[in-house]
Amino acid sequence: MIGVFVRRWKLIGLVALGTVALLIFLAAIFMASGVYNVAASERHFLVTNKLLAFTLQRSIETHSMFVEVPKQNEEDLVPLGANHFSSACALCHGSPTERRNAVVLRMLPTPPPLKEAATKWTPAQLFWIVKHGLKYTGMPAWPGAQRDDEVWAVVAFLRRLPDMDRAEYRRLVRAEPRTESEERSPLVFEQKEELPHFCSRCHGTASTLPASRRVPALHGQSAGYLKRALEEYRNGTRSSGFMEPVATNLTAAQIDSLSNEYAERDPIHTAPVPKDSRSLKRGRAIAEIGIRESGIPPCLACHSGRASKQFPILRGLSADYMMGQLSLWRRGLRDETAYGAIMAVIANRLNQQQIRDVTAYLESLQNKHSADRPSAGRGGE
Amino acid sequence: MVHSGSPGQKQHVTSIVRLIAYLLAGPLIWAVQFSIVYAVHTLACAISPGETAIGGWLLLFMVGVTAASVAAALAILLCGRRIRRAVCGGSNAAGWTAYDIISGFLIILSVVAMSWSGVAIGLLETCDQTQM
Amino acid sequence: MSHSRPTTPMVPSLLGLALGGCEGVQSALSASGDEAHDIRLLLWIAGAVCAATLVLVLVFGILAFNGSARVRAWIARDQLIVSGGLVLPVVVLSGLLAYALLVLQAGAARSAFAGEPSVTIIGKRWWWKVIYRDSEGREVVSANELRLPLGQPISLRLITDDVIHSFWAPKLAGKLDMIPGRTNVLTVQSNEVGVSRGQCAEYCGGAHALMAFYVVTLPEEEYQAWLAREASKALPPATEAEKRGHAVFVESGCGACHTIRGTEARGTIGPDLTHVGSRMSLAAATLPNDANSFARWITDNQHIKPENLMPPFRHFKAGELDTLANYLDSLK
Amino acid sequence: MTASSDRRLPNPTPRPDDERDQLERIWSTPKGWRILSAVNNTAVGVAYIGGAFLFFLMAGVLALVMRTQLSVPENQFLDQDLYNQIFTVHGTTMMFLFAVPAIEALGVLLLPQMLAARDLPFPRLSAFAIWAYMIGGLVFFSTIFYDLAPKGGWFMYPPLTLTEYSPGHNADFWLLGIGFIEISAIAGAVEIVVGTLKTRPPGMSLARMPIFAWSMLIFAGMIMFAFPAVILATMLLEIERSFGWPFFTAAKGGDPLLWQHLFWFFGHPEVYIIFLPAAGLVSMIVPTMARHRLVGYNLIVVALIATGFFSFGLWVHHMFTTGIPALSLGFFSAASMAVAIPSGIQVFSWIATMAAARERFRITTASLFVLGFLFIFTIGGLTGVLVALVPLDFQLHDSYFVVAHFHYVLVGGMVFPLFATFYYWITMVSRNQLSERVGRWVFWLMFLGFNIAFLPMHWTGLSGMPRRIWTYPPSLGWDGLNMISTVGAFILAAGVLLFVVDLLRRFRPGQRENENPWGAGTLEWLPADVYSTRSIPRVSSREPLWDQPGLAEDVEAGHYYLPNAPTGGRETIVTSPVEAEPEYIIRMPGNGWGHVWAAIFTAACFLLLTVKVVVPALICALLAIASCIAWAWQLDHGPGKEPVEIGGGIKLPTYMSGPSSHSWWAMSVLILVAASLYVAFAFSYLYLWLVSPQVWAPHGSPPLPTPSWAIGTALLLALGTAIIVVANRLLPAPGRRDIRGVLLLFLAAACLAAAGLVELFVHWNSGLRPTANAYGAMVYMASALNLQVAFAVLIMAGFTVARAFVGRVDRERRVTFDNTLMLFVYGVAQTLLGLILVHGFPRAVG
Repeated sequence: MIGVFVRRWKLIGLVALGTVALLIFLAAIFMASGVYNVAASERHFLVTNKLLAFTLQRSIETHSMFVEVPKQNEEDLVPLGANHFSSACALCHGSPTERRNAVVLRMLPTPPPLKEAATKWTPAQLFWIVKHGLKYTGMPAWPGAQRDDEVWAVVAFLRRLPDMDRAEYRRLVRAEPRTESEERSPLVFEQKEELPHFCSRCHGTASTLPASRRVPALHGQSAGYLKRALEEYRNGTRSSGFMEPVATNLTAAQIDSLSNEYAERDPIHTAPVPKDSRSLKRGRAIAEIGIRESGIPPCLACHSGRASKQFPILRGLSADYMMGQLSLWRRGLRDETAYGAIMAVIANRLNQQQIRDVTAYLESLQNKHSADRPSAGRGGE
Repeated sequence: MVHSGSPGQKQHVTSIVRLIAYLLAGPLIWAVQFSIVYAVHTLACAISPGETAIGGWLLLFMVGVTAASVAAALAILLCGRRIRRAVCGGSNAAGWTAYDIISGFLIILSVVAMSWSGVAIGLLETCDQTQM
Repeated sequence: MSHSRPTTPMVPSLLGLALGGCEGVQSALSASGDEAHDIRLLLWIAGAVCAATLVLVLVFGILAFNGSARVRAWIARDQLIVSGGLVLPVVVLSGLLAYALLVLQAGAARSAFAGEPSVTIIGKRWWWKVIYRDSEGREVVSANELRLPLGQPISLRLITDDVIHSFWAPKLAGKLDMIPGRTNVLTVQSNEVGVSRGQCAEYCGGAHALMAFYVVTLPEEEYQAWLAREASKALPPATEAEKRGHAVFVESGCGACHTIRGTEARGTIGPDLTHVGSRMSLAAATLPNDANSFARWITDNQHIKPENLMPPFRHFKAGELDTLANYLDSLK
Repeated sequence: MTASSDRRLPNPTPRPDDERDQLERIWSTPKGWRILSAVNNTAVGVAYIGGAFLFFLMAGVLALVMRTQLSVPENQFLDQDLYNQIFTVHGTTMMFLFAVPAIEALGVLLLPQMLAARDLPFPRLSAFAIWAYMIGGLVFFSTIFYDLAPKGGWFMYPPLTLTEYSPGHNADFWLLGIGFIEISAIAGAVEIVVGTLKTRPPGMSLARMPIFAWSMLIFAGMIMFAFPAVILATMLLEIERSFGWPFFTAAKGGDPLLWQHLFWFFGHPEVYIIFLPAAGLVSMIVPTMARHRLVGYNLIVVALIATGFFSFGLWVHHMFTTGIPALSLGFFSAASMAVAIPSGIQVFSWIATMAAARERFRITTASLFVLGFLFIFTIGGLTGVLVALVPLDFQLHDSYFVVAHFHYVLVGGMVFPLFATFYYWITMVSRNQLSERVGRWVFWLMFLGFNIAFLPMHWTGLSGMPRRIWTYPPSLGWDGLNMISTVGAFILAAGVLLFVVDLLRRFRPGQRENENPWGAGTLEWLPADVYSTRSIPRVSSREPLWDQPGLAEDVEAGHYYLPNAPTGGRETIVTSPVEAEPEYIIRMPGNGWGHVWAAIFTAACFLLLTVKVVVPALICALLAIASCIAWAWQLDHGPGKEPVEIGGGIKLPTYMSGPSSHSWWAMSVLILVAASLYVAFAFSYLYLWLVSPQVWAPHGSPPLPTPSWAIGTALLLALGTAIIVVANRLLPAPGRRDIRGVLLLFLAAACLAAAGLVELFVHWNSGLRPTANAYGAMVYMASALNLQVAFAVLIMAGFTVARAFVGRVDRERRVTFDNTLMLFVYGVAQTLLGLILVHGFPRAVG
């Protein structure tokens, strides 16, 4: 048997080559003829379906092998993921409170309901899908470049989803519409006293804390800074998969009024969290006098609210939020803007310990309006 | 150390060690003098900088060590061949061998080097910390 | 590699002219200080001795190669080696060594005469913090420039804040290192009114090449007047524009790192700016001192002196940067 | 051969025909890729010198890049960071990857030929060092291409090189690069000391050794005492970078100057380590070109020894501006003067030899390079005198004057002699000579280029230009001088390029046709093949080829010693160290792979550690040890054969243990290296105490553990020593298998290791931590060094046990046992010294 192959190798080779050439030729004819129907109304053949599903499965499995799952507090990520999900994903994938839109159901492939996604995929795989999206399916990649921290929030939510009932989901996304207008267009607000419900779902209201410790409370924040931040999100110089889509369609006037609205509010008073007092002491030193040997200036020199309105006020901000932002700077993701470039240099001089200390201290300060705070750094341990 | 091999081998080792000691007598004395003078001076100045009393004793000590070393080196130079016969054994009683020449000139060079460090001792303040 | 990046400017020739024929402004050969004088004399004498030795060797070399048979036979002896290679060097080197040690000892004697250090210079990456102690014992903080009274021995206390630096003003004296954990004292005496230049001589990483300074020697009265002015608080902003500049300074958080005495700016990370406008240069003798340089430094310092600690400030609106730069320039 | 019979040759009768074939077969170089397994000095020596020369070219290109940047003020050709990396890599490569290896390569290549030995005594050790150096060196150099190159200068002063100011791996790559050169330098020192002292031809007493052999012997001796200081320094720096033990941090009782002391205690002798062998080469070439014996041979030996010695007394002259007491400066200035005299002696010796020339001193390219060397080196030496004058150094130090000075010393003192060597000895390895016509061009381009480049730098420095700056302002009087220097650098490079072209054109590996083209008098010009000379001559003068007529023919005809291969393998004659009387036949290992793998895994281990990939690095370390064991397993042949006849009625044993054996000598050299490392450590310990006594126990640190612990540890060491005495008695008679003795040896080794561990344990329990302050770091470092020796002893003991299991250790075949025993005894001594230092000293001064 083998002998035949050996004797006839030239002939066999020619035949094989000829066959390949013929197949390529036929394929070319087929494509050029336009016979193939690309209509979404036409379902795939069963075999095509299976092949596509297999390829997709394998691709996700292979590529997610190198994803490292970070250790973090998932509890705190779930609300954040939920809110993004409800505004960006639920339309196609449905949610505990909404069914998939009829239009969506006519997509090919149809976006799957995600109720059981977490049982089908590992966290690393979910992360990879959410971050990179899927070709030819309509599943988009994550809008905020390299904001893996945000992607993990969505993953945390998806992992919770299988056990989530309607009530819990509703609670997470704070789906208690206050006015009709907000229902219609979440960003339009008519009464001056009320902040838009859409923003407060994540950033908290006058009486409630932000949905997650990774989200900054905006009440009492400097208007100049808020305006700049929204503009940066809008023009893509500050990256976030959560904020960029929201900011894209804001008009200049909306940005102005939003910023001013928040700036005029009283800050939320948080219940003091028990903290390591030594850490707070170290943090206080950094915030108030800096570390001269390492070239770290005191944070409050710029961030107390007394300097330029373009600098954010850090008092009372959640430590997790600040640590997250500092890590973005250290990863080189926030130095695109002129302001970001200033902080980038300083963030790189801080070590992990110092970051923990100083953010804890800054959080422990109660933010009041900058106007009635004559000197930096008094108050609340 | 236990060893097999030929019975004379231990002598071979000691003979080269002795020869090296003879050849290097001068530089070895220099090394000892240099180490002592430098170490003692550094130590004394670190312990009590600016102490003039110590300075006097220190000066005396360093001059003494240097002078003694020079004297020792010269002594070896003067009775070099006799010492070589004593230390290295060996024949060649008559005439200078290459080893004698090498050893002798090395002693001369060492004496020069030691004298120069004596010049430094004579010309400079002992524990002056500042530059110029 | 040389694409459109802004060129690193140095002190321009204009300032060079002001310095009076700038060649030699950093040269050990044009000494103006006591120690530099002594060393230059030592250099000329030792150099001449060495040159003579070189000529001697060359002559012997040529004779060995080209001389007559008699001369060559005379050279080819052990005696030549002993006299040329042993006796001659011992004689010559003994003389040079003694002379050099005497010069060293003379310097030590001078420094004993100078008394307690009245100026502290702290090496930083990559600039110099200079602290004067005036006659009443007050500390006057300045940077990147050393002012000296004419003809007086002054002891400089040399320390460092980070890595090893070396203080070298060639026209004044030899160099002396600044080493963590140690304090070195250098005594200098300048005998000529005028300006000279010095530079860090020990490699200190990154922008080592851009860590220079000026030494200004003034007659005694002028020096005292200058010191009194330097000790005073900053001039308050006079014009409307300067006031706006000051406001921009405060708003931008500059005070976190810089001090302007008399204002709320009390930072100690960067150089003291109280009288920055009156110095010879900016950024440790890297830029000329004018409003334009201030503006360039504030926005583009990472290109002018890479790796320095100051963040780039490029967010200013039209006009803001100019008012800030003019304000700083007005701090005479 | 009529003339020879009346001179009573050892083997006067004609030799059998097949002997030469047998020699050729035994010594043949493997073909194809298997050449990597070759160990013969002619094969690996060429690779060694080729590798070193490659690094010279690459570092030279970096120099051109730097000169281009500096040609005009405010140039933007390079940026700051790249320039800093380039000057660091240039210096490091030239010093560590070119100069020292090139000298060692010449030693490996030329020494056996000059001594008419078949090979150096440890061929695989040389090959191991070469491969480790090549791999490590290439990886180190390549870091410049991906922004990972160190940028702390070749001297790497902390604190600039501590993690705080040099984050990232860049600085670690410097430590890696130097780690390899440390390994290969120590290996080379072992090889060369034993080679020159033990494998000289019969009759070549010390006083008849060629000057190059003298200079290599002193070179190796200097390495033994200089390198340990830098080995310790790099260990301390890497440990501080990785684990934060504060040896150099002033705030915690360390001192940045400790690094400078250790580094320059190595770094200054290093200059002479490079220069002395080069001067030795010159002392070989000059007599040949003069056709006259070296005038003042003894004085040259004096000069070499004196230089080698005094060079250890000048390290502080690199630290004149650090502000140490003036009198200290005076001492070192005096010693710096003293080291100048020997150079004068050598210069006048060469001049005298030239004058003594029969007819006239011959001008060949080689002699041109020698003359160029004389001129340049004399200038370098004289400017060295200027730099050694303390007040002058205050101005000159770290300025371009110093750059000029040491290039005059190093390029003049080492590169020019090296090129002379290339032209003079090329026929040792190539069938063709280099072109003399092109050679003139090469010389004049290099000579003029060099002086144009570096002479102006004296003025540049005096005009105030500091070293290591990547840019400078215009109109300080430096512009024109720098431009001239750059032009000169390119002229110099053109000369080197021309040489490379000529080398590529003319180099044909193989043996020369004209055996002695220059009419030289030393043994390397005897007819030779892969096995070196056919027979090993008895010499009776310093220039045997001039003084013993017919020597070449008799050697080639096999009339002298060992014309054949009586043991059937590679071998050479071992002679006594002073008078060079034959003692025994050393049987040397042939080609193999064990050392190659050991080199590869050692390199891989260091590399992985550098980038902090720990587990694979440890695996590589284990594989490296395994490869070493596999390689060592084939050694220690045992007595096996009867004494063999080498001619002249001399019968020599083919196996030797004890103080005559080459392995005993090698082990002694290694122990001296370890001892000087520990002395350097003791110096560091005392030095840091002197600087910061306030952190020492009992005042600044937890009190010392009670003395009973130290006494207990000492008793443990005594127990180990007692055990080993018994072990020695229990070795079986030849031919019998008894492992009781070696098991006791292992037990003794375990005692040594346990003593080290106990030390660690008690200090940890007392609350002392190595990161707390410099004292803690030093205490733990003492244990680390002791455990390092204990670890080596344990591995060697395990190896001995394994060999005893298969019956390869007994009362006669005992080299493995003896080596372990020697290192054990040393380990006990070192640990005891450590106990005195750590437990005794603080009590004595506290």
